[in-house]
Amino acid sequence: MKRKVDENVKREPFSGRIISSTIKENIDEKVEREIVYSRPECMHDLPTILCPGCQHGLIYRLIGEAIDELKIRGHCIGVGGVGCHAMGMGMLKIDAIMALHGRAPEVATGIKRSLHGKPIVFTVQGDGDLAAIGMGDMINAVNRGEKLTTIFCNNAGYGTTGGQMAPTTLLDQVTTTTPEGRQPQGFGYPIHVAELLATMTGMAFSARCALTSPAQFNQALKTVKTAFQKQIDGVGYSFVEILSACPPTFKKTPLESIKWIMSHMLEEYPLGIFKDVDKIP
Amino acid sequence: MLEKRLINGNEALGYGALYADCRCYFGYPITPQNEVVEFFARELPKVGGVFVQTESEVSSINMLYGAAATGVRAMTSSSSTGFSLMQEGISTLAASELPCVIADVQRGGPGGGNTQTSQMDYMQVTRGGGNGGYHNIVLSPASVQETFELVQLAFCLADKYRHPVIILTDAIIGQMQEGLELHRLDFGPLPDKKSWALTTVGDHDDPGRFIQNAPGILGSYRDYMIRITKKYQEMTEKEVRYQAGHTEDADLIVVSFGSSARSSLWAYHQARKEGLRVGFIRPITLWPFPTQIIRAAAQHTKKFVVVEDNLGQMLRDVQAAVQDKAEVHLVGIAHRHLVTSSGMIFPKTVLQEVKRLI
Amino acid sequence: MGKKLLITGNEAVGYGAIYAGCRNYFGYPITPQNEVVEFFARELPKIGGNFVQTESELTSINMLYGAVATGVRAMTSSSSTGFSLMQECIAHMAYCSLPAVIVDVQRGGPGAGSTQTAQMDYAQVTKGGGNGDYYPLVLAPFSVQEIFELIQRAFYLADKYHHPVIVLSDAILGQMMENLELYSINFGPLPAKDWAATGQGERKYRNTVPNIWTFFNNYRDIIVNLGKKYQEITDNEVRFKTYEIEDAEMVIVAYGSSARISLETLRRLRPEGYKVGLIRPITLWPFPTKIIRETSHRVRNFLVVEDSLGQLVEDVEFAVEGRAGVHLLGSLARHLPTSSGMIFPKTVSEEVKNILCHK
Amino acid sequence: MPQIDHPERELLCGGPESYTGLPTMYCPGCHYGTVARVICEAIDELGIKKQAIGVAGVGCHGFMIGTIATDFVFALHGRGPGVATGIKRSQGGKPIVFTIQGDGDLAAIGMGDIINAIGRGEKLTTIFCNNAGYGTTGGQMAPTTLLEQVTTTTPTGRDPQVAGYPIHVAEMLAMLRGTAYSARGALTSRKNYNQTKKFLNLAFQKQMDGIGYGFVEILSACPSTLHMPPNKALKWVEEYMIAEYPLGEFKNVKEIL
Repeated sequence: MKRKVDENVKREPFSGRIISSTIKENIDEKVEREIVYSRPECMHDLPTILCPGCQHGLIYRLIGEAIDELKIRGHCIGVGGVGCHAMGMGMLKIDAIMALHGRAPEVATGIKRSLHGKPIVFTVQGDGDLAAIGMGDMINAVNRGEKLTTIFCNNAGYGTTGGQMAPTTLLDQVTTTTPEGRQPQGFGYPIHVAELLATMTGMAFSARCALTSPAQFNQALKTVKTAFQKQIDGVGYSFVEILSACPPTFKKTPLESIKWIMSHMLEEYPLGIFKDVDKIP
Repeated sequence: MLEKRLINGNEALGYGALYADCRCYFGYPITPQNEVVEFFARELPKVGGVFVQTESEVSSINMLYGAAATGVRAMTSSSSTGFSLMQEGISTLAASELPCVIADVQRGGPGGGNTQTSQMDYMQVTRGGGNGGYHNIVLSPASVQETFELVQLAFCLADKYRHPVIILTDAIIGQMQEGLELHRLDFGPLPDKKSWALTTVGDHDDPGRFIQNAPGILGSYRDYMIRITKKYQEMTEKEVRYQAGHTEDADLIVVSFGSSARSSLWAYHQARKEGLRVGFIRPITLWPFPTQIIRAAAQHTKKFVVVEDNLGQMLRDVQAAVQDKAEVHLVGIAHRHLVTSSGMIFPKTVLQEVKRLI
Repeated sequence: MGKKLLITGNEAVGYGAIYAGCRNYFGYPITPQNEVVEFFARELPKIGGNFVQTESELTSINMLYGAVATGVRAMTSSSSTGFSLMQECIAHMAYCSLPAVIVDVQRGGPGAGSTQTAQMDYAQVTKGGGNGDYYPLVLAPFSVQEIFELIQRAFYLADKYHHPVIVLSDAILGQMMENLELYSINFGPLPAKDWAATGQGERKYRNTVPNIWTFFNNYRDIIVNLGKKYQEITDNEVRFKTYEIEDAEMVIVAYGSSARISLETLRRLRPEGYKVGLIRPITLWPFPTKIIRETSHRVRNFLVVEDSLGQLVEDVEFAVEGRAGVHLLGSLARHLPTSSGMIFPKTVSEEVKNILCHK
Repeated sequence: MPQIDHPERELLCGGPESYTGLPTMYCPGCHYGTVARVICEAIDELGIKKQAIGVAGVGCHGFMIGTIATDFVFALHGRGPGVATGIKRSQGGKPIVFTIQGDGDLAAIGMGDIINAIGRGEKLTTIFCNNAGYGTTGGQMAPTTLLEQVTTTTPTGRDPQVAGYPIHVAEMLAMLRGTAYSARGALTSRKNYNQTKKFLNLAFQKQMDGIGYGFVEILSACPSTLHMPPNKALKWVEEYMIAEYPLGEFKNVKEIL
């Protein structure tokens, strides 16, 4: 393979995407190439409609890869919440349904039970959807002993509506509804959903991941796969919280947003597995 | 021989659903419809069905949304204040055009109100309590047997139009016991659900189906609106149901639904026995409303009495139907026999009013 | 002279509330009314008010219920689908006779619908979306200035009748910018709130909301009194504006943003010699049935312009009683098939000409 | 009532000051009358009757509105913490606001409401009456119903495969940062009663000191749901409920960091 590359090409850290270059790349078409990395099979060949630097596209890629690797595409039904995270549901080549704000666990329950537990049902929910309006729904779904999987996109704010405070917003973080920064007096504290749910009997698996480096992405993929596996094995509820960047809410560039996650969010929300059981007594 | 039972209206709701092959129920206890929840908790596991006691009415309606999306027959039930909580969900079911059945066993309102009977949810169910100006077919039974039959009809209509259907009963119909003859009603063939239901793509190279709760966000909003306008038009033309007696030669016509219709029916029969020219109309579908029969009757009958246990909600539909051609009077909540929430409109009160007006 | 600003309708909601002395706001972000939430988050702390971002519309409305039960002026706002979630508690506040102001900035429906404009909540707000016999007062502004003024009136009416008042705006009104002149309106004295639960303190008796004695003993009278209150409101509070209906051959009926479009149509058609008028209901409940009924005796045709599949049209038909033709120009007349479509004055003009030529 | 002339009589025990004097409306053997009494006593001991505003949820516990003589607001089902927030904040944080909620009200329909109230850092007190079932509507399953317990909606006993597990609210809320105090008491003995009163005092005190949310769960008997006579119901609470739901304090902090 011959490739002429200009020395002045600037690449984005982490992703290696070209930011600017003076000449176009010339690739010799005749040379046989091998695909080593591509779109997961269960994803449509569509562009995402998310903002630059948003990590929800990555989260869907993650889900897609997990579904492919577990070979469960034909058995999955996805439930999308309300928010930007739901926009990815159309990307997956599986049956999908949109739930009302906060109600995804119930919609998933309805689907799972009415098909007598056969399909693998997962919800993708954001922090407004799951931690605010849908907190009670989530806890009660776990408490009912449902066998579902929830992917929780925590980006410390409401991206879709223009950057308001979420229950997961960090202390002192400035949002449009906390113009002075989130103060505990009046606005309370960031909520740790993965830890909270881990205390419940019905939980089989609860973990938190981030996507700030390839290593973390791989870890997250492993975690999501484990979560699906818990549902496949019928152990109990499985839950994965994924810290993700929302540059418009953070009012930062994509790169700065990732750095901010590393410096601030990881400190408040430690990564790790909070519960992992093979059988609920 | 058909099986006969002495049973209350709430359990008849349950039997109706079982005879309509509904095998999924999601519900939350609220007086006066607890017997429905308890019926399904007891009976559904025996037939391999799914019963989930939810944590709130908001959950009930959203579980129903999930179940209906898989193409199975499913239902939920609640009572007035819980039903208010379901409005967003019902609006969504209408938006997503999913077939399901929702029963509202009315109690006193507004808001928390009380646990006794009333008929105050008329506006809420017929005008779309949720946003977006959708319409659901509303069936209003007046006896235990009819509750049983209308639930079966409701499932048929839901599947036929791919739309939620509401059964509106009340604490009196729900709690009273009557003889019930169990039999299965056959309404003929129904459209196939295979083209849209979420049942997982299986091993095929299917790109996956998508059920959208927001018709305006993807695709053509106008197509959606044209489709539902046609659907509502078709329902209005084909699905109007009512019971009528002596509307041709009446000086006065009593219009009433649900439990009030029972009081009114007695008053109507009694009045006829006494030689008074009284007619009777009982709308069975509250939406679409039997406007035509009332409008036709108003050409020669100059007095109407609406009997309903509220401040006058159906009254408005009757007024709209008569178009100033006749007087419309109300026997409403002020005519109850007691000041407490246990008050009822008695048949003799209706008869008195009828005699006074004639 | 009041201060002048160039401002969106959503922020005018905020100014209206502050000028009405409201210092408590509970809200949840939902497009297209985020500016209301953000306005209060920014402005209320400056003047010692309370802003709470809630976790859901259910909580917003119930916090409002708690706040107004203590006798203060308080409000919340939402948009269509969030507003549906509030129905139970709005009904409950009507039952408890509590003064509350709720703003609904309409978007497309049903369900989550779209985030763009529509006028599809008419039936929901005027016919009581919740259970039981209740009708909240509904005010429908059609300009930024009027939003500001009607919010102040809403607080006054709420306190006067001890009843929830809804201000029905929509995405167009909420998002567009216009001039706004700020001033507070004095509506006169109001009844004392001696029923408020503020902690017994030096009071001789304790207050419960709702009053438990009537609650247990006198349900029929509670409802009958509600009925009397509705009658009083219907008698005294109907508001509407008419435009050139005296010599009109046909009359347009429209509210909110559609009324702006209709008014523009009038301005275009009158010079061309078309005798067309406009009735703009300002209170949607109580509905100005009387003026429409009177007009129907001498006008052959009515055209209802509303961005829905036909909800206001039902009330107009009710008022007209079959004496004149009632036509609807609804959402299907939008200029685009997507949710961003709008009904343009051009379309309304064509429809008017069409009706006038075929009469 | 016949007056007995007995000059030597001495008042040894009377109703608490903040008790309205009305009879309770509860079934025989129900613990809610006692719950009302212990709340009244705690209010008296702290001397907060005049500043207190109660918020009653939907359920039998809501009838405490008739027995506790403070200002009261009825909340809709599950919405107690939201209503209390509205009251507390609109009155500039001055009144002492407490909610009384049952297990349907708090743990089912209102679970999200209480978690988010604590998440917002409210300074309120919640008294949670846990009787392992829905008494008001006739004995259905609640989220706190024990495994294998028979109710009208779990006719063969609660099976975790279809109906899930009993929820431990006091422990779960103790996990949240905004909680200043969380404890569980019972009323099965004089000792438990006194301990519960102490818990209530502390939970109110956390609100008065402006530290954070105070939460007390009180295990109580509902003979109607359990289909048992009062004495057996009480034994059942002692034997089974306390085994599932241990008594004690789960969080007690002087300051939230």
